[in-house]
Amino acid sequence: MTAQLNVVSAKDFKSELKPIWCPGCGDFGVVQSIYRALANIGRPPHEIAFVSGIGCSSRIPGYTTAYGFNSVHGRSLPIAQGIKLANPELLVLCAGGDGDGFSIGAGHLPHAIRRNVDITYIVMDNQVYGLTKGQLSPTAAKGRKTVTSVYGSIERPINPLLQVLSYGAGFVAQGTPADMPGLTALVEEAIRYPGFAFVNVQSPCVTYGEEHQQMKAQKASMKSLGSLGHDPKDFLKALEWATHYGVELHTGVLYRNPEPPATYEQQIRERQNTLSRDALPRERILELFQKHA
Amino acid sequence: MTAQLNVVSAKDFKSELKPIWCPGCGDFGVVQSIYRALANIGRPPHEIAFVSGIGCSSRIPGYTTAYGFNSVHGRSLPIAQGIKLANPELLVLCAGGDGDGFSIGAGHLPHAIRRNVDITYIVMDNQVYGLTKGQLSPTAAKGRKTVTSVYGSIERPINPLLQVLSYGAGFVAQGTPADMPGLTALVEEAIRYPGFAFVNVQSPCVTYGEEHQQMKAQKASMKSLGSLGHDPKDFLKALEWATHYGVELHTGVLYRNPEPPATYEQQIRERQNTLSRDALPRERILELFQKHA
Amino acid sequence: MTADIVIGMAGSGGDGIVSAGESLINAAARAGYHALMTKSFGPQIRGGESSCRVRIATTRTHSPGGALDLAVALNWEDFLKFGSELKVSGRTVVIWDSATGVTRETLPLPGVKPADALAVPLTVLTRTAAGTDKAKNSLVLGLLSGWTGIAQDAILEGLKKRYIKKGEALWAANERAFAAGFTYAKQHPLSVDLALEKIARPTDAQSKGKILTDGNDITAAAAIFAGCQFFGGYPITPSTEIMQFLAREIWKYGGTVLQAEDEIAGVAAAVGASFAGKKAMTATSGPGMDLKTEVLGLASIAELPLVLVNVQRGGPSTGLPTKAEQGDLFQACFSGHGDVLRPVLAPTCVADCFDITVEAFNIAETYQTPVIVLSDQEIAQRKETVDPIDTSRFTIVSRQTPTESELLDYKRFRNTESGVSPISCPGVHGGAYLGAGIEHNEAGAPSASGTMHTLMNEKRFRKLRALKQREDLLLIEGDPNAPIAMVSWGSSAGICREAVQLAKAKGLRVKLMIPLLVYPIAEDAYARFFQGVQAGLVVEQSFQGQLYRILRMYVDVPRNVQSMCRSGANPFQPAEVLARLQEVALSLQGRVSNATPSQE
Amino acid sequence: MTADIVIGMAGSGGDGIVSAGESLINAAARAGYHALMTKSFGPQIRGGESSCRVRIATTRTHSPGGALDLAVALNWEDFLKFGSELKVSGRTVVIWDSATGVTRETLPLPGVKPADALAVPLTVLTRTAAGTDKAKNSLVLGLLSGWTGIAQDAILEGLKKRYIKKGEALWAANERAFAAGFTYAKQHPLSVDLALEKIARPTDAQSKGKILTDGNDITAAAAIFAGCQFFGGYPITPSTEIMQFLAREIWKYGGTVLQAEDEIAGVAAAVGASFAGKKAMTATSGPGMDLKTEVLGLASIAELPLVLVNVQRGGPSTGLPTKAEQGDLFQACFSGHGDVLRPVLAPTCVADCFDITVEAFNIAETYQTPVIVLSDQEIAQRKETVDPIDTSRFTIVSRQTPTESELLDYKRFRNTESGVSPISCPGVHGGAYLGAGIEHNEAGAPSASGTMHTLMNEKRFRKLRALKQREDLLLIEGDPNAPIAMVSWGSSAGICREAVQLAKAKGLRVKLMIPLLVYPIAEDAYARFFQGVQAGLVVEQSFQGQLYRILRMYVDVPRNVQSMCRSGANPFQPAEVLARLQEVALSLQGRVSNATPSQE
Ligand SMILES: Cc1ncc(C[n+]2csc(CCOP(=O)(O)OP(=O)(O)O)c2C)c(N)n1
Ligand SMILES: Cc1ncc(C[n+]2csc(CCOP(=O)(O)OP(=O)(O)O)c2C)c(N)n1
Ligand code: SF4
Ligand code: SF4
Ligand SMILES: [Mg+2]
Ligand SMILES: [Mg+2]
Repeated sequence: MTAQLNVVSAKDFKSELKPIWCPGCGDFGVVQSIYRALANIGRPPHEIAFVSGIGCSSRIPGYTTAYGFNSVHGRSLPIAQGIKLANPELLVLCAGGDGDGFSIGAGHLPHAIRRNVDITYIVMDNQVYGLTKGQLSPTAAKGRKTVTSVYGSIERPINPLLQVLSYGAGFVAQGTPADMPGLTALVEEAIRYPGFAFVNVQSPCVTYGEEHQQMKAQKASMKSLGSLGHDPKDFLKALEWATHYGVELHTGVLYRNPEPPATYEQQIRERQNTLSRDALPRERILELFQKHA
Repeated sequence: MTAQLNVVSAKDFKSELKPIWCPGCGDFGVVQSIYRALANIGRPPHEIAFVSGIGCSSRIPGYTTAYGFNSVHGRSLPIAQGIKLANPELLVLCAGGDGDGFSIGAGHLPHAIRRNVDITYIVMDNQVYGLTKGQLSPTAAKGRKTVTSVYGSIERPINPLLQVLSYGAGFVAQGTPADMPGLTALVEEAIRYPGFAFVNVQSPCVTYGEEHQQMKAQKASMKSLGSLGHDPKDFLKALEWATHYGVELHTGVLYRNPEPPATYEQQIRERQNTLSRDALPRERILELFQKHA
Repeated sequence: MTADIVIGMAGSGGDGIVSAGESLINAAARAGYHALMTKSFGPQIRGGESSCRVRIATTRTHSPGGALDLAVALNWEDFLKFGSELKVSGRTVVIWDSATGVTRETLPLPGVKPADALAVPLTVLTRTAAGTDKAKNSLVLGLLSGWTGIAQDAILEGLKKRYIKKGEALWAANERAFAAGFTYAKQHPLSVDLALEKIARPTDAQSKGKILTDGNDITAAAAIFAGCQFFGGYPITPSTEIMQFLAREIWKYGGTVLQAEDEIAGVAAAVGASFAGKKAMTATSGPGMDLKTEVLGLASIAELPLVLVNVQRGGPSTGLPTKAEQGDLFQACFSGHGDVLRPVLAPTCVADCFDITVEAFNIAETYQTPVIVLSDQEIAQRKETVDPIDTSRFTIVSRQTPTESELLDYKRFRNTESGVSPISCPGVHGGAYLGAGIEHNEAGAPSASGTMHTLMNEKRFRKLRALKQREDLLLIEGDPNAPIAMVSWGSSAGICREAVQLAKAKGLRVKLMIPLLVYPIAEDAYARFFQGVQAGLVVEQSFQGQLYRILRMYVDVPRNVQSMCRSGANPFQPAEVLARLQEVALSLQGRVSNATPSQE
Repeated sequence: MTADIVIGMAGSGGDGIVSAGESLINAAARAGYHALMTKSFGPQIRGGESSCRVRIATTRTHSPGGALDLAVALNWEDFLKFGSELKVSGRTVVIWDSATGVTRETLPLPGVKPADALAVPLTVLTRTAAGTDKAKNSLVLGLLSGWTGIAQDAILEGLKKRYIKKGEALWAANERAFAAGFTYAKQHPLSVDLALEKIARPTDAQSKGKILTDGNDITAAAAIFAGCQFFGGYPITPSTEIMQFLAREIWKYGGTVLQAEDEIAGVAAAVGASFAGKKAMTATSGPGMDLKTEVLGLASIAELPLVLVNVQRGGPSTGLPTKAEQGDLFQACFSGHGDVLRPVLAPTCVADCFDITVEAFNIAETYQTPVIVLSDQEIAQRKETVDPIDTSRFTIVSRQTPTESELLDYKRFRNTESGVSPISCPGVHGGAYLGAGIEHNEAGAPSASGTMHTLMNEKRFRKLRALKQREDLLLIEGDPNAPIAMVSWGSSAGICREAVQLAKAKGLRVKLMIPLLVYPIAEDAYARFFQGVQAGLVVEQSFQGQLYRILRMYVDVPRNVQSMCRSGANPFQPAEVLARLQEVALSLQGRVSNATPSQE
């Protein structure tokens, strides 16, 4: 953390790898918002670990100059937790798609949240499986026709906002690249929140998405929670707003815990400090068994 | 489904396998409540499929005369869905522990619920891993000391009631073997509910549980939601009551969707009926490719 | 004149090169040729480079072939990205758009002198003829038709069908582009004769039952034919088309497709459906197979029929998701903890996918076991003409259920002589039992006894002994007394088949074993096959030569039978295999005496 | 007098039979004997049957031994449930509670005539002496001490430590029970002399560093010693104690234990920690290994160091969760799709667990690869005296990081000669790279090129070549020129060690190879080992004889070297192995000429 590294600009976060997203994909905006938010935060790229799973959206770490880990489908959160717990000094970002996070990775989300590891998790929610060419995703509306729901989906979509609230996330927000300043601010705020933070991004898939999910439609319909008078400290109200997911597009901070509890890694640090006092040196660890003999 | 089989009593559901639960384990009460509820329902044992994962609680199907499937840890719900979709005529029960359902199986729960397959899912929530001898479970209170949380747990427990509500379950209840008539009624009502139904049972582990989790303590502290004036039609209110999980022991029906939507299997049946009309005979299926050639 | 031509084309996403390939094979198929096409794309979902390889021949071929006869580069940057997939050699005629600025002298093909090279003003011609750039692929089709003589009318029929829906004007433009290409070709004959031998256009009666499809689609169709009623799965390249086909069709047969939340749930639901008495299936690729491992073991010990298709792609991990490799054989045979045996079948071409899938269901149901079908990206996604399949030659097998008298004292895991115990399912009165992942006694009650465990392991393994006698699942081709032997499986087997033909033409005596049942290893059949063999090759597309190693586990493979293997995304070509066979033959010279038993 | 005694005891949960066993080995260890104890329980969590097997000897032993010398049945129903785990033979002295009503004539041991059989009024004696039934185990200890002469004072010391905490009265009752047992034994001498040879009680200096512990605990301690800073895992029998130990201790060393939501998350978090530059580990048993497969492949291709302990239990599926089996070797070597190579190490006893775990971390860090440690329930949960381990003889290795100059043009996967590329981690300026499961070029950028894939496969496999030269990980014992050879691994190896000693005593020339590095197979070392070998056995506890099969993949195993294998929960006994060796020797008679090279 040398001083000269502390002055960073958005372009310092852009890597040489050329994005292979479809022209117009919402994810271009998301990565832009991340460049900008990181520049505002000011940590140099090498102090950042950026983990993803698999999907179009999960390519995102490769387009940044941070340490990236484009892992396997659905496992970004456990990997990110391992990184953060191994080195709490790092700024750890985690990102991926709606399939990656809410379908195959669905079991990890409640646990990452209840542990309250200080990670920012950004989901590019496009209501479809982009990378595998257009199958039904868990956030796709009922009735939606895709190659795997040829006659229309017969299952209700999940509600990611309501879910993460029920898991106890300290920071929950929703944004869209249709509002770049708004999205950038949310990402920045999420990173600054001391604890697990979740940002659901309505990031349109121009290739497999439907008309009403595209940027233009979003611009016309989105309403910021701020303008609706929502107080992000109000948990029960946040639950209520969250039930609108899939019906109306609300952007902004749904919930921010006004008294962020200690993070997992803070509690660990404390425990390590306390207990290290009476540790045997490593090379004498076997003496632990001597009292039994 | 011959007529003479339709008259069944609780003892018809008790198998010859002797339970190997610890004397006093709450699960004895749970299996009793299931015998009785099933007797009230009146379906014969061989029309019932009872699926579980692995855990003390997951031994339960073996103690019934139904077709049992004591599968692998955490996978009872997908297996149960496969059974129900393969044969919607069956009455399908699913049961297991808090570890089985909310930890390793956590990713399946939101999806079973959003599909709304008509399954009754009973979790014996004892806030501990019984079978593996006392490790921390995802519903264990913060600070709880176990063999894997020697200095006290530093993670917040999950809230299963709030979770399943956020997943959109049509029937959500909580019971305890400390109130056998109440539990039996809940199980029966859950089975009768046409759609996915969830019953969280506070089933004490006498061997690894704490004092305040035992039957006696429960009897002293439990309050029925009915007596508190809760209307199970009120979803937002149900969310609020659910936030009390882990603080107070509320029993009864938290939420019952007053207008149960069509189940997954009903929608499938409809689709099958519509589409089968223009099916080629199986042996001529390859003709589908002829139009391409 | 040629009886067999391989054409490779590449361009950008918008160039429609793949659809040109489709038109070509459709037309060739309709004209009675054997046609086969593979496609390949860059990593982009849209707008990246795309290519196809089309092989058309007067008789049945078994692989996408070797170096190209005709290469068409809409632009060189895209073409070159496909490397060995579009191999140019000294026998190739190379065509490219002169608008790329590349000349015969600046051809970016270092070390290769093509048979002929011709810059064609593709863009200009298209614009002139069609008034739009969008018809470039039709122009290319015209060129190809002009040079090769492939059924001009059949191509036009196909194009018309495609474009007329989108309007008369578009169709007219494409028709003009095609004509312009055709004329250009006639005016610019090549120095190499690429004219395809003419065959009589089949009558409607003759082409009845002949189809053109790919491995994934026909696999799915076979599942329906075999009586599959439940599919549980999760999308993954290159297997997803199986689920997509079933998601359109299975409902018509009273079946269900569940797009599960992950691969574990997919296979678990299929196991549930099987427990409920229905024929069930899942399909995935490598990473999904990893995740299904635990539940696969459950199906083995609970003795539940289940068909699992693994469409292999390059590994390990995410690996090379769109490329073929045969690297999952170890996994298919040995993944999962504890002792288990499960049959592994592998198709070698699109047509095989049908037979093998039906066979997989039959074996699964007969022996109450999971069965793995190891397909790979190459077979699964290649389109190929398939000769009529007479479905009446198949017997469809369903699991053995208990008789009424057996139900009087029903033991689910009765230790029968064959190892197979009649299986009941929920709904059957008297047949209730406890299915479980835990070891059990004959009645299904949990048991931790070593004696019971031994008994049950023996029972489970005994069930599959009979399979090793299924010689119909072990194809042997070539000269039965040849001193040189090859073994090959899956997509590599087709290449070896052609290599055997090439070898024969060169006077080399070679035989080839193609196990459609790859595992368990049929020791006796291999022992007989290797009798008198002096040397040979086990040919496959994996870094470790996995089949070669597995053969050694159970069979005394003659020492001079060696592994010919390499990593995926780089399939062997028949000529390469031939070259190795020639080396092998050379090394044997003087040593070969007819049918001398080997020392191994 | 005997130098080696095996005592088996069984009773109900409340009888405290296991705690009696613990007292016994603690005392024996303190008295300077080699002591070893295995426990076994019924499926109940509480109140079911429980048993233990204690072996005490004047010198180092390597296994729990064979048939019992002394059997103690608090009741017969419970005793008999343990079957072959508490084997009674013609050399066994059998003791039981006369309160069971069983007499010498009605002994429920069909087909066995014990050396001596004695009904002892255990319950009555205990009540009389102690005034409570609860001290029955102390009475049994008194009996044992009386008959075998095992350190009376050391046992009493231990009992006092245990009971005095719970009150003077309880301690006094137990002391009286012990005395009553002791007296009874003296008054009722056995017809077989079970007196253990006396050895000098070690001085404090002599016993310094000598410990008594089990395989799981020492594995966890070794991880801390090796520098492990992160453990991610999920409870599963019989591996959970590793996590439990670390959950107590690792914090003291700045490390973290994450009890993950499942095994996938456990290993994924460990992979994350390794990516972040820390030494990381996970531990599980078979079903958990299945689930970890996919992420294991990720660690291989991303070249991340990782140690994975699999404490094997009976499989497949849930199988026999509390019983040992060596059925997960196929899985360890071959699970996961695509071509991967990862070292597999296996301890043969409790002491080995330390060395092997340290070695596993060193190999993982040196070669940037996941390493699997295959322990099993028998080793993991048996308590054994371990001679002092001089930790200064270990070199602790950490991964090679890039130098400053390497960071100027850093390529994470640089194709070096050794295959190992310096690895950076987040926080290092200039070292940022993209880790991935996808195939990549040297810089880490995704690549689907077959050429790059080949290069990277070669690089990854090349890394581990050197390992096959690690002869220190291939133990060879016995007569180096013996015509009869055995290979054995893991817990079976200890049994074979003892069989070799038995064979030697019978004049049989036998040698034994114990691979601590089980995979990759060191072809050359085995070739040398099998030179001149006429016949032999590969001994292991799995239905399929998995090591035997894997050896054949890579080594020309002499034809008469056969697989001696059987399903788990039923370990071999040294005498059984000896018997097979004698058969082998017999079959060779007349054929054996010294060191004639085999025909294979
Ligand atoms: C274990 C596993 N299963 C399936 C896949 C195939 N796969 C890759 S990405 C993906 C889903 C993509 O959807 P999403 O996560 O929403 O990301 P998007 O492409 O829409 O951004 C799937 C199914 C895989 N790579 N690994
Ligand atoms: C894949 C897998 N992981 C871990 C285990 C070990 N295991 C069996 S049951 C269990 C948890 C038991 O807790 P819970 O589900 O709450 O059930 P309980 O015993 O408390 O009723 C665990 C970790 C297993 N059998 N399989
Ligand atoms: S397919 Fe959709 S999500 Fe993927 S890159 Fe294209 S637009 Fe974006
Ligand atoms: S350990 Fe606990 S949950 Fe398991 S049987 Fe005993 S009391 Fe019940
Ligand atoms: Mg998506
Ligand atoms: Mg529990």
